[in-house]
Amino acid sequence: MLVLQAIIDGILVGGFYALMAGGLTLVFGVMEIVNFAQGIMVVLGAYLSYALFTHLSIDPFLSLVITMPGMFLIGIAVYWSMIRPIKQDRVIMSLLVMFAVGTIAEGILDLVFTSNLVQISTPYVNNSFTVGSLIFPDIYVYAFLMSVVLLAGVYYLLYRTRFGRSLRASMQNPTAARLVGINTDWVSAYTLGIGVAMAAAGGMVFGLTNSFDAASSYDLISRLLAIVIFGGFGSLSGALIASVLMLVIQDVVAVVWSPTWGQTTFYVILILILLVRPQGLLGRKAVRAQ
Amino acid sequence: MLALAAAACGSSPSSSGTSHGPITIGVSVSLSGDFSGDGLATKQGYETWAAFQNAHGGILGRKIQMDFLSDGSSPTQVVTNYQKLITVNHVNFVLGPYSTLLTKPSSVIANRYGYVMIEAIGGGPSVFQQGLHNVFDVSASAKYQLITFAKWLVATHKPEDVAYASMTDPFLQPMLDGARAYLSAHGFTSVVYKLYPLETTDYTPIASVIAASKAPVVVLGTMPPDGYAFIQDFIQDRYSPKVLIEASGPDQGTAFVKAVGANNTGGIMVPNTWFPGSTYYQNSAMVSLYIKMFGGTANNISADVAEAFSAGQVLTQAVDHIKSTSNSALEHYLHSGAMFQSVQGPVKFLPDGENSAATPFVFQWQHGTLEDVLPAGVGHPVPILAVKPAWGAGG
Amino acid sequence: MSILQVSDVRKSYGGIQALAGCTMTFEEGAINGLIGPNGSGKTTLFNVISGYETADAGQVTLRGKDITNARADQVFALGLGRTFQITRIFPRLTVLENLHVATQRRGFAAQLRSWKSAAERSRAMEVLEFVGLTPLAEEPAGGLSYGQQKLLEFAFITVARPSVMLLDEPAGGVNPTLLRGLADRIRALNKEGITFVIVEHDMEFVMGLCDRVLVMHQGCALTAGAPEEVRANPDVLEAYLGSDMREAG
Amino acid sequence: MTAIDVTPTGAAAPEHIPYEPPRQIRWTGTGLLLVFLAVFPLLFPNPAVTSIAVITMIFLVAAIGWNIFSGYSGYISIGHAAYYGIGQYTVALLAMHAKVPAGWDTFGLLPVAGLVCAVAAVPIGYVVLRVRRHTFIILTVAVMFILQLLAFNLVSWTNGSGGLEMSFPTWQGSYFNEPFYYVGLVAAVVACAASWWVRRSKYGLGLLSIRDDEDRARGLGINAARTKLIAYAISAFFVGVAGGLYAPFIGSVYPQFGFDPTFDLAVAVLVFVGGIGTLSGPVIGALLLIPLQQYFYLQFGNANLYLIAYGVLFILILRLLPAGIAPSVTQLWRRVLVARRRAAARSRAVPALAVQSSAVQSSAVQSPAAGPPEAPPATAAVPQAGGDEVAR
Repeated sequence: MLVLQAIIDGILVGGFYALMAGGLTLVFGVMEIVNFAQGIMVVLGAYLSYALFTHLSIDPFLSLVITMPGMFLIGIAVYWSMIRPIKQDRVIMSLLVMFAVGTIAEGILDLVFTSNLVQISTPYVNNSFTVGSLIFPDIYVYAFLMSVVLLAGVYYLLYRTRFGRSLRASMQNPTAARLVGINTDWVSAYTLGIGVAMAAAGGMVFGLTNSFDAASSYDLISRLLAIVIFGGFGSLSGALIASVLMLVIQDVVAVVWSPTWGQTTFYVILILILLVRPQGLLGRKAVRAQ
Repeated sequence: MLALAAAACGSSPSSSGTSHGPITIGVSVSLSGDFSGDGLATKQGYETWAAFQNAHGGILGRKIQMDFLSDGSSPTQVVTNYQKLITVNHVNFVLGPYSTLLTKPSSVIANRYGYVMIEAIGGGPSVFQQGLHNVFDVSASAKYQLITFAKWLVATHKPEDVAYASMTDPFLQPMLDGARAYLSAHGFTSVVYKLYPLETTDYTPIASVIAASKAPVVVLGTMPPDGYAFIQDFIQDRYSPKVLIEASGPDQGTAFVKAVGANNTGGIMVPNTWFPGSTYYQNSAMVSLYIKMFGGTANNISADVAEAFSAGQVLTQAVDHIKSTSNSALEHYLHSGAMFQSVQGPVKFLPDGENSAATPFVFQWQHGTLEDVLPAGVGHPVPILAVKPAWGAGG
Repeated sequence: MSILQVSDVRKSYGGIQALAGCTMTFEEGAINGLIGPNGSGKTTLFNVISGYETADAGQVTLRGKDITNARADQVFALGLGRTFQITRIFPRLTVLENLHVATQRRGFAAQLRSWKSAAERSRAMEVLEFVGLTPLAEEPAGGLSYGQQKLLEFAFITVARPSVMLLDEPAGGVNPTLLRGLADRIRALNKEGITFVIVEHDMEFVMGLCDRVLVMHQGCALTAGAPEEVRANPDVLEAYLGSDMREAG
Repeated sequence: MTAIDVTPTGAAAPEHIPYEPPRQIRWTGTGLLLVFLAVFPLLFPNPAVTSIAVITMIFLVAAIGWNIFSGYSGYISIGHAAYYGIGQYTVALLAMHAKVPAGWDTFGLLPVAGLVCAVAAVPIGYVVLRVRRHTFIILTVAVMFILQLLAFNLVSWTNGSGGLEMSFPTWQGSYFNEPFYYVGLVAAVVACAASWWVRRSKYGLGLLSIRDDEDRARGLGINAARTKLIAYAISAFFVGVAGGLYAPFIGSVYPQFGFDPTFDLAVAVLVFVGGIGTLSGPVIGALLLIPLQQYFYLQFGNANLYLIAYGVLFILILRLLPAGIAPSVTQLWRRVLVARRRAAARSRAVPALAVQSSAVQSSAVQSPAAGPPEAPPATAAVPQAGGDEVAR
């Protein structure tokens, strides 16, 4: 029963990790950019929702209407000012640039919000309902549903719209996409915007379920990267499956053995799987390093 | 590198070995990184102390001037910082940084330059195992932090099941292990014992294991974030233990209330060395000055503030007694078995630097305030709620 | 006498069969031409032989030694070198360094030695002279023109002296003047006993250079023979033009 | 330009302009730097300064070591903290169990720490080196985290979160840092020598060819797996030595500071800023950035501005010198040289020009900047393979 409960917890929490990791994997898939600042973007999203909630009493879920477009614009701005000027060695250079962006953002957040831990505490965070003897905390269920809706939205955007077509074209062959008249710069900018907006939504849930400060971003980013690699770079469904798997593995190990071994187990499984499938669970076959 | 060297040398103030000018006191504080939250409170505590003391004539008739450097929670930086404070800034005294992790390397540095390190927030056992004679911890050390609670439990309850969980931390884990050893020796069964790493963000599985054990007593070695999260998870799991004590979290005043909800706080205990309403030495003055300087309310004040403040208090009393700024005289005097007073209560040092006079208190949330409940007979404790009210049953 | 033999090699990607039981023999000391329409499996065959891809079935032997699915470096060590259709050189190394890469020495002591020694250098310069890249010896190879890169790749295969060289479209992108030089150099090396297998679309180049031409079609060997015979073979024309003619008709 | 037929014949060949400063300049520079580093503690004996110098040396050794693998092979490892940690624990455990007295004797453990790391790197490298690029990066991080968690969990060995203490030498504060500094300097010189050897050995050339095109290199007889593994082990050795020096300097070892996730980031940043895959890059990066970073901490740490200052500075460096300092400086130097020669050639060519002016003008339509035939554009550091070519 405990194990079953742990599995359910893992799936529910995995849902909103998928949201944060989805933004990362999308950005990588389109632009080969490792958004190392995704962790701090999540924290920024959490702070924005926190500020709107404490100062204007706007419900965190509702606050997304403001924070997501805001963060979308931030993403676009970061693309034009930081990523576009990179001329060569994009993968590594973008990683370094985004690392620097993250550092600056951390410094600013520290200044604005100080380094005291905060948490968004709405009255309903403590509510839960039961099915049989299984417990479903409301907040995780809401968050999970929201994540599924948002991920489905992004999925729709990718596979059912004109923008999605250009985006996928840029993903598969940027040169060819440029030749058929797709403005890959704008596609990339929008993508980073979407990725960062997803971080805003994930951050809101993170802020509801954890106390956080700017330094929380470090633990987040290492996890998100692991999820993205595990699921396969560029694969949304891979990110979802990998997040859920990661959380389920950790939670089950924590229950049946010890929390300290939860992460070890996950990393060992990660290594084993990557040795068999270097492209990750659902990733496209890795481009041969040439 | 040259620029730095020049700057480092240039920035040395008028080498204040003389008895004129202010007494300078150097501290490295963690304003960023893992300890940034507590680091800021620590800094405020030291600032409050300096302001208070300066309003009361300073030390030896000289003004106190604090010299803070930031260490980003990194031992590498803390080592550089204390060397700079001592050898470039030529501070008269140093006080301790935040956390056991950083106190250890810093006390080695202080020792190397013949400085005494009075500290308040580095009570992990490993600090005292280094064989240093210059470290003095004014707070209760880790393994004794929960002892008042454990003694009360043994005295008032039949042996029962106890669930333990702690972050793997050089301060928290020894604290939990100390309580567990004492309780197990007195017939209490340890039904859950889980350790989790610092970077854990999802505590639900640990909470559900504890909930499933239905243990009536829960002892948690937490920092504030996991301290909040466990309570939230317990409420969601509809599991309300009779006795719940957390190492840290409930002591965070309004931040705690905000995080778990006002009507869920009732009965939750926290060991502490200080509380806002304490009647110990200079406490009310400290509280009002802190509020004047940094705003907020008394309940908002972190224990880190009081801990830092007490380190300053002990320094004041010792230096006023030896009437010199000599660190060796200070070390000698602190080892003499003299008794000092602080906002956390009396202080008397063992040879290894632990405070033998420290009586860790137990505080309990009752009707929306954090009350001093244990030990009975010291100060004016409020009667303890032996059984925690159910969740949502008000404060 | 055959030096390189491919028997019944199969390779498919998903549903597409690139090699469908390909069997062919390459004569020692000959300049073998390997032709066939696009997608007939020439490059896949090269990849399988040289250890870049594994065959699903079949066998490859070099001098009677089984090299099926050996690693690329092992195949090279046995004396088989190749070039790529799209040149693959080391762009960040200088032209000279590119040459030195190919002359890896076996043994620990040789590995420790600097490649800047006089003997190494003069040997490499000799080959550079041969392909006319001497003045660019110290330039990073990435800065060379495409034709020059083709020559460089040819040069660093040459410098290692393999007994069999597989050239994948050596003439592609090389201007006519250079092409003549290249053909001369291949002939010169061939005289020294090196066997060549050349994939090429430039029919004039192939027919003028090769002693023997093998034709591939749909992953199988179609026919083989002297250039004139192959040119006269109607099956070859059908293979090349088949689809076009049908479309036209 | 139709590049293909630019086959320079002997006569028209441009005068060769080397890509590196001449040997005398390089050796003199190295010599001066060494002398400066050797006398540095004598010039600035203040412990706060020498303390920064020791940390700089530790990172210098680590950066050179990291570059031997990641720089030369192109495989970016973000998990070398694994060896930093193993080095620290090795020294602390050996000192404890073998009762090595604190002081100079402890330094004798450094090669041992390095060797332990190199040995540990073989099985680890065997596993992680089977994959490439991003997957490789994450695998290295995963291994590092596994080791960190082991350090937390294998309490009987490591004392878990309580960490290990090292007894400290009784040297006085005024010259305490100097032994660490000089041992670090020696280690850095040894690391540099190793890096130099790798750079110019036959073996190292194989490594560099793997960086440029691993599959092509395999087709030229290079056993890529073994070549990478050896470099990985050498690199682990030096990072282990750096860790072994850090442990007694700080006096304690903790899982999270030994297996520090930010360590590799710090090292990678140094090497990238200095110039990855070059001999001097890690040296320049470490000597410049570590003191600068510590300086920022000391100056702006209180105002909490140092993160912002450091981030902005970092972006500026990346923007202005994308290839890193060392290659950018070499490029600049070369550009100056080219310009100067061109100027000289022009002044010599003035009379001739007058005669040939018509011919020059007609060709000038195509290439306005007509001058002596120019060598490929100075993108020496990171040229893209045939990037500027149309021929494809």
